[in-house]
Amino acid sequence: MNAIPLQHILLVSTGLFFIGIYGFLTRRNLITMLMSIELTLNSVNINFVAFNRYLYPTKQDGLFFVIFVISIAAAEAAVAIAIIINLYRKYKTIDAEGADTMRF
Amino acid sequence: MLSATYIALIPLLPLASFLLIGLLGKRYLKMASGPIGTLSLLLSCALACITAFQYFFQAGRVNGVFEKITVFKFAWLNFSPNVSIDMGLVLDPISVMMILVVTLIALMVHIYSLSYMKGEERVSTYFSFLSLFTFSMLGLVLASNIFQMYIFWELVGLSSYLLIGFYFDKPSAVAAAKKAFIVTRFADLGFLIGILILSFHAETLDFTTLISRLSTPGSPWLLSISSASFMGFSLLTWGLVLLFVGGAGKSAMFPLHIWLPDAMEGPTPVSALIHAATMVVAGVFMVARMFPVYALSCPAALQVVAWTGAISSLFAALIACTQTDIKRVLAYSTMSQIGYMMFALGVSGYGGENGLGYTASLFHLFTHALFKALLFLGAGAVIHYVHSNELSKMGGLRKHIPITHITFLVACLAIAGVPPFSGFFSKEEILMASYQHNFPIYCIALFTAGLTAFYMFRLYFSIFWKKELSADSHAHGEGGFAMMFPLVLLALFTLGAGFIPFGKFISSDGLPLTSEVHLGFSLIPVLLSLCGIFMAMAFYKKESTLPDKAATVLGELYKASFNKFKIDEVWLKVTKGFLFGIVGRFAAWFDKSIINGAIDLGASFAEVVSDTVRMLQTGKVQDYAACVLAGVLSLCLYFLYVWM
Amino acid sequence: MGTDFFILMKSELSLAIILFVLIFIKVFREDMSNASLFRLVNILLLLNLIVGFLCNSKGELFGGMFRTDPVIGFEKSILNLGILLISLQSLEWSKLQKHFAEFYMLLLSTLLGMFFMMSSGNFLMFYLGLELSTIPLAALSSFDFNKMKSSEAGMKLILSSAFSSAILLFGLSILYGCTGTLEFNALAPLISSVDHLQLLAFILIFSGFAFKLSTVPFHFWTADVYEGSPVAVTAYLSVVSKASVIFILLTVLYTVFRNLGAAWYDLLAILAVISMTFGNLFALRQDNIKRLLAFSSITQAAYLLVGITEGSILGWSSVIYFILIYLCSNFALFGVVSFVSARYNKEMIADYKGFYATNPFLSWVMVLALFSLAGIPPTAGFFGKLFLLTSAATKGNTLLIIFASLNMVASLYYYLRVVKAIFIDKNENPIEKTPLPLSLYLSLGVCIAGVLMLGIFPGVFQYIYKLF
Amino acid sequence: MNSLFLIVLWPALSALAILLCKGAKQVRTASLVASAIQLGLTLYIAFEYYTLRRAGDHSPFMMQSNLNWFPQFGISLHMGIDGISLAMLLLTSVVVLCGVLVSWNISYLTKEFYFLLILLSMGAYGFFISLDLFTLFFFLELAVIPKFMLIGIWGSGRKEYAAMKLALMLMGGSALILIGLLGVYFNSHTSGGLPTFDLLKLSVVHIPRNAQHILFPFLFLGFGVFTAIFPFHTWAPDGHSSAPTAASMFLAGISMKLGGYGCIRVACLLMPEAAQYYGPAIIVLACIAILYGAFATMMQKDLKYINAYSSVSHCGFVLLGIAMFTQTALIGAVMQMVSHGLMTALFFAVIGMLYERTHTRMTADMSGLLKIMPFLGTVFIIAGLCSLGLPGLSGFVSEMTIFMGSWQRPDAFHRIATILACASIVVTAVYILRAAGKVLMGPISNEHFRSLKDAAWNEKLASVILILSIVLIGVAPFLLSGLIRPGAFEIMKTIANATVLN
Repeated sequence: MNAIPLQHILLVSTGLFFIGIYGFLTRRNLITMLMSIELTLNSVNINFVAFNRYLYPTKQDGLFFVIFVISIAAAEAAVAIAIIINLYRKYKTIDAEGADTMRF
Repeated sequence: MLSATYIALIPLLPLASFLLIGLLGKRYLKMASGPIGTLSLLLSCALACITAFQYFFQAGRVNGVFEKITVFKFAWLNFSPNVSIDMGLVLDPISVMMILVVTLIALMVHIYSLSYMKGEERVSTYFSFLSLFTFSMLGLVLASNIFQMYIFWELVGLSSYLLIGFYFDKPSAVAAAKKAFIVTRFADLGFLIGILILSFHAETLDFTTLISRLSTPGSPWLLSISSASFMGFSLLTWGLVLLFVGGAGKSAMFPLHIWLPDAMEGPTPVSALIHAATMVVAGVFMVARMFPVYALSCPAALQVVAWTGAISSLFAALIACTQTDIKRVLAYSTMSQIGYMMFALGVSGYGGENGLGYTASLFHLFTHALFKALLFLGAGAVIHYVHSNELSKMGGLRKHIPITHITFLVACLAIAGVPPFSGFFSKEEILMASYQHNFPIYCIALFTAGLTAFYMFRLYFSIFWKKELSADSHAHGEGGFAMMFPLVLLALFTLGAGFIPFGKFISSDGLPLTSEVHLGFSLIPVLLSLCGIFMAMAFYKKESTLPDKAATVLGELYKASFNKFKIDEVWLKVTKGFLFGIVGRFAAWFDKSIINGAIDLGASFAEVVSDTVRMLQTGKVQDYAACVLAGVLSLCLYFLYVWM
Repeated sequence: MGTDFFILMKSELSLAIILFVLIFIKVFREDMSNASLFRLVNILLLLNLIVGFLCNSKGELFGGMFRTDPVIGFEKSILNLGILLISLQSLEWSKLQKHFAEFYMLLLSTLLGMFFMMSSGNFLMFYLGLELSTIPLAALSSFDFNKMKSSEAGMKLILSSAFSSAILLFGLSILYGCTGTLEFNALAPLISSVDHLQLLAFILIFSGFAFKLSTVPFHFWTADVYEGSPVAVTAYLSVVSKASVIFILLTVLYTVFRNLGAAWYDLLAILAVISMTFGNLFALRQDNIKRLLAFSSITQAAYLLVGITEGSILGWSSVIYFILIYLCSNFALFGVVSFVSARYNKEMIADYKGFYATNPFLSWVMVLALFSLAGIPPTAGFFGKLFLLTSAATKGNTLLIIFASLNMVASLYYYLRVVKAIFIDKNENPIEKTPLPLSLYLSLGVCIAGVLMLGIFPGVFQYIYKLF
Repeated sequence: MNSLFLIVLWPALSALAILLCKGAKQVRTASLVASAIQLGLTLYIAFEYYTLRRAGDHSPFMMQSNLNWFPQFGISLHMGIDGISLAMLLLTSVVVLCGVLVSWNISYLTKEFYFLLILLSMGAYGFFISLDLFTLFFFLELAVIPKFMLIGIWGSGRKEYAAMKLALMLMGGSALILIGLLGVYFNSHTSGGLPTFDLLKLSVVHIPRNAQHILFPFLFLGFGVFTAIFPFHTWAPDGHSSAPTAASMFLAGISMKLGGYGCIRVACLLMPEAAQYYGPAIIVLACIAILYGAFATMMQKDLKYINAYSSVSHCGFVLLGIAMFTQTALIGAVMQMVSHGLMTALFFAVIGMLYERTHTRMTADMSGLLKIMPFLGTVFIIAGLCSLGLPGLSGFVSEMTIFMGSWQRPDAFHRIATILACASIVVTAVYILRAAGKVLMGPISNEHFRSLKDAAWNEKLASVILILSIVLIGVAPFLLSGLIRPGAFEIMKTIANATVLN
């Protein structure tokens, strides 16, 4: 089972993290931005589980943390989508560039 | 001797009358201000005479010298333990003589002004300023401390400013007053720096200690001051020359004389008192007070005094010959006579026979005060009668104003140096002193004596002879008793003053000095003055074209002397052109644009930066996230590399 | 468990009770008018404030997850005072709202999240508290349904906070990887300044804090969210949310990252200087008063960072003291701004021209608050700012002090611009004379009393100092 | 709670009382009574100080009261006075009383005007008697709000620009002071005990040399900004000329003295070595200020600008006196502060009165006013003569003390500086007489000036009070110099034994 060394997993999770951030920065659509945020949160979960499993098998702190992260991510996504829908009703667009009336 | 309070009363009485009239004059004592001023002057003049009499005759000599009596002294403002300004009164021969002259002339002027200024609306302020002037002049004369003299020196300058600018609704009077104050103020700057230099090295401000420390040859203070040098001259020379600059400013010597002719804007009695008898001789008095230091320790400074005096007397005499305004002629003649006193001091040595110059100078100061005041008051009477200063409007007045005519003639004879009159004796002693010590100055003095006779009698003949004036145009008479009494009294004094044995009272080292008249020696000056008088008679007794022909012959010299050798214009160019024009305007411009500009630039720079920085807030969420990411990355880079 | 559970968790419990009362009203007493609801909630909040002051004691619960001591107790009562003042000021605004109860529910839930975050002993509890306090805030900031700006503000807040909490979590995971535990006390000895990875984790975690504190590189969301959201929420955001993050940052830095002292001292100094300067530069040319106050809150937060750099009790107590003063002056200002914007819908500085002519009391309140923010005596702001700088001075970092003092001058400029508008400029149609409701008088009175009294009378500072 | 504390408390109480009374009339009488009682209080304290000194108590600071304010930071309400601060107190109370008298016909928001004026004076009183750096800084900053408001609301001309510039530059100055204070606070740590703000403890602690060399410029320039030192003086002309009369009297009369007093009490007492080191630099700045200020005044057309620039030049004398570091020069500097405070207050008062009547401050528009308003004319002349240093008035006495004091430094640099300073008395005479000649004398240019009436009772009273105090100092300077001498001696002692060290 320990065939896959920890570094590979960490590589995957960091890669996933930066993909999420790249998605957040470039995608024009608010919903897809939300999805890329979920990606980053999942990469963090992978991190936690990997560390817990490989380095500190005796304790389960990492696992508890992952459970809470998942639940909070869900709550956050729900509220975010509600706000985006509200935004859509006013701006008639969910383009991230569109909602910049307040600047300078 | 009189007790200290009576002597202190001499200066304090005019002060009291100044305060009384000054504060209450306008509303309550309008008419009474003249009599109050004159009364207080009368009292202080009487006290002065008593003190003089007791000082010279009853107190008498102590081991051959009239010793200095310090009436009282209290510390006014102390700078460091031994250097402090203390107010005090000191009696010594020259100061007693001066209080006599000042109080006498002031009394005469007060009486004269009673009627001269009768119609004037601001007569109370006039009399209060006159009393202020007398108080500060007496204070100056009796000063025991060099700084106290400087203090009263400035007060004298102030009162002359106020009196010159008395008719302040005339712009010319205002400008003249301003000019007088600024020129004397400029000279007082030299006086102040001179005081600083001398007092620092002599570690005292008190006259007696200062003079004794700087004149006894071996004293450590003298060594320290003469050893220190600045740009080639020893500090002692610098100090004394700067003191003399202060004196030259006040006595209108050559470069700093430009304010005296303009000072004639003031009322004539003022010119009689201030610009003839008292204030202008303050410079001579100061040099006389510091004479031991000048003579014993620093002959170089004495040379400066001598030559400035000589140049000024010749220069002023030349200008006086061509002026048309009678008060300006008298002003230039005052300047010339003070030049006489200055170079008399300049040529004099110290002690015994070669101290003749010192006694001659003060004797001439005494006599000159009398007859010059008489000349001015006479001129005042003439102006009062003719209502104009210009010579062309006068002529043939001997029948209209006989008393003024006689007294004016007496004064002219005195100033020309004709024998029986007082002017002859004092001028003869000056010529004797300059003949013994400095021949070139003697020649200048002789030539100026001739010129003086010429321009005085030019004045005399133009006013009283020349052409018949139509009688009816001037209905009113010569002026009340109050105007005539001072003229007559002063004329009597001019007659008698010559015979006072001045050497017995005042001499450079205090020991009595007997001076007799050498008939042979004084022949030349008398002849010169007589020929000056005859030339003037020939030119001006009757309407004649001679003066115009002489003017064309002299041509260039005449024109130059007529517009006062353009010294005024030079000074104007220096101050208005350079100081105000370039430096002042540059400073104002520099302040407004550069420094103010810098501050405003800073503010606008901040605004420009804040405008550019605001552009960062683009309003787009993704830009914000990008900036957050950039922030985190830069922090990581900084900490992982730079900080580690 | 038993009695100490109730004593230790008393502030959280009282909040929970108020929340339930609200839910009960929402469900069963639909017909209750906003005004009567307003009165009821204020009374409850007052009780909550009083409870906060009672028997603060030291203790731990849930195995170190929740810990509290008198200092944290006092910090919580400061936030209780803040919430009371906000609700007192929001009467005028409440008249326009249909769902006024929801407003309170969301507000109190964010406060509950902050209490959990402040008294957390473990990064898990910290993260839970942080998210519980930010997500309802996003909902709150888009509470003005009829305004476009409000929903935009909500969107920006939720997305930025999600992004930064992602970064925070990434840092936490790395920290967990290096040390294996998330317990504050357990973590402290394990951390050393040699290990690069721990340093990277610290920076990422700190950026999460910095986002909430809106220090400069992370502050971009602040201006738009403050401008967009309703004034009560802006006030809440600018003071209460910042205060709670500062309090937990203090505990985290002084307990967990104590060994990295040299690192976070420099980090805080640099960030403080940058955010002061940029905060002032942003604020110099603002015309909208809410945006101006946003940037002024960034600068005030920077001064707090200066205070934190000094690691002793003196620094901690002067930070708490400054937050109390900042609370009073900011709420005084926001009280007036919320009343005027709710009644006349005017938010530009130019609208405040000639304000003194019509209502002097409000102008004096605003001017005193502005001078307290600028740090000019006799207001308490002077003492607050100076104590922060004095405590930083004991560390001897002259460069930081030079920047801090010069920035005080720059900040004075834009405060004076508002004062100039109120007192000096003339205006043909100024804001009319309006009678004020009693609740607004009450809250402004408390704030102005705080602004004037806190400085001159040393009692409060002594009290805070003795808590340690 | 001795009488010194009352000096600060009384203005606070009277300010509150003013807020409570209704109607302009009541406000005016209340503030007049308050400032008169304040003057009485200061005279009583002077009397008490004098009897204590006479009874042989030669401790440097008298009537001390020390109650701790924030002990954790070493901040205490430490109050005490010596000769110098007493002279300043007397000056402040006289100028404030005359300020209240002169602004009798302020009709717009009178209550706020007097409230801010009394608050301003409270700042000055507190500043002069506090011996703790923090309380000193507190009172110094207390005056920022009133200054801004007074100029901004009741000012004239470009008042917003002037008020903003003044507030920012003075705040910049106090920021520099703050940096200096905190530096001193940090270095006071070396005394082993808790770092402290207390002035007396700090003067004993020897701050290390290199720290002094860094901190002294901050402190001195900070206080220099208040005394309009050369590069930072631009706030003075704009600020003074836009301020209402009472405010410009206070600004020029007292708030410039805060800087001078601060330089002496804080900069020179705490950091003697650095003071000696930077002495020549300060002298250069002071000389520039004196001559540059004087020359710039010549070109000014507006009366208030003339007086503002001449205040810059006169405050240059104060800095010159301080930077010479001889006892006489220091006494001269303090006397110059007192005398300049009185004379510039008188000058601004007269200019204000003229402005109220003729509604113009341009010298070109006015001429021949002496005939129409003799009382105001004479007061104008007296103020002018005092500022050009006429004997018998206070200007002369202080300037001569400074010249004598600075001449005691024998080397060429100090001598040239003194001569340059002396040269300024001529330039001052030029612009004063020009202004007086243009405004007062000459024919009456504007016909309807004839109908202007002379000074009212309150203006007369204010001018008489100021003139009496100027003449008192001018005629009997030994009173003032005797008062200041012990204080100056203390400061010179610390500076002297500093020279021994380097």
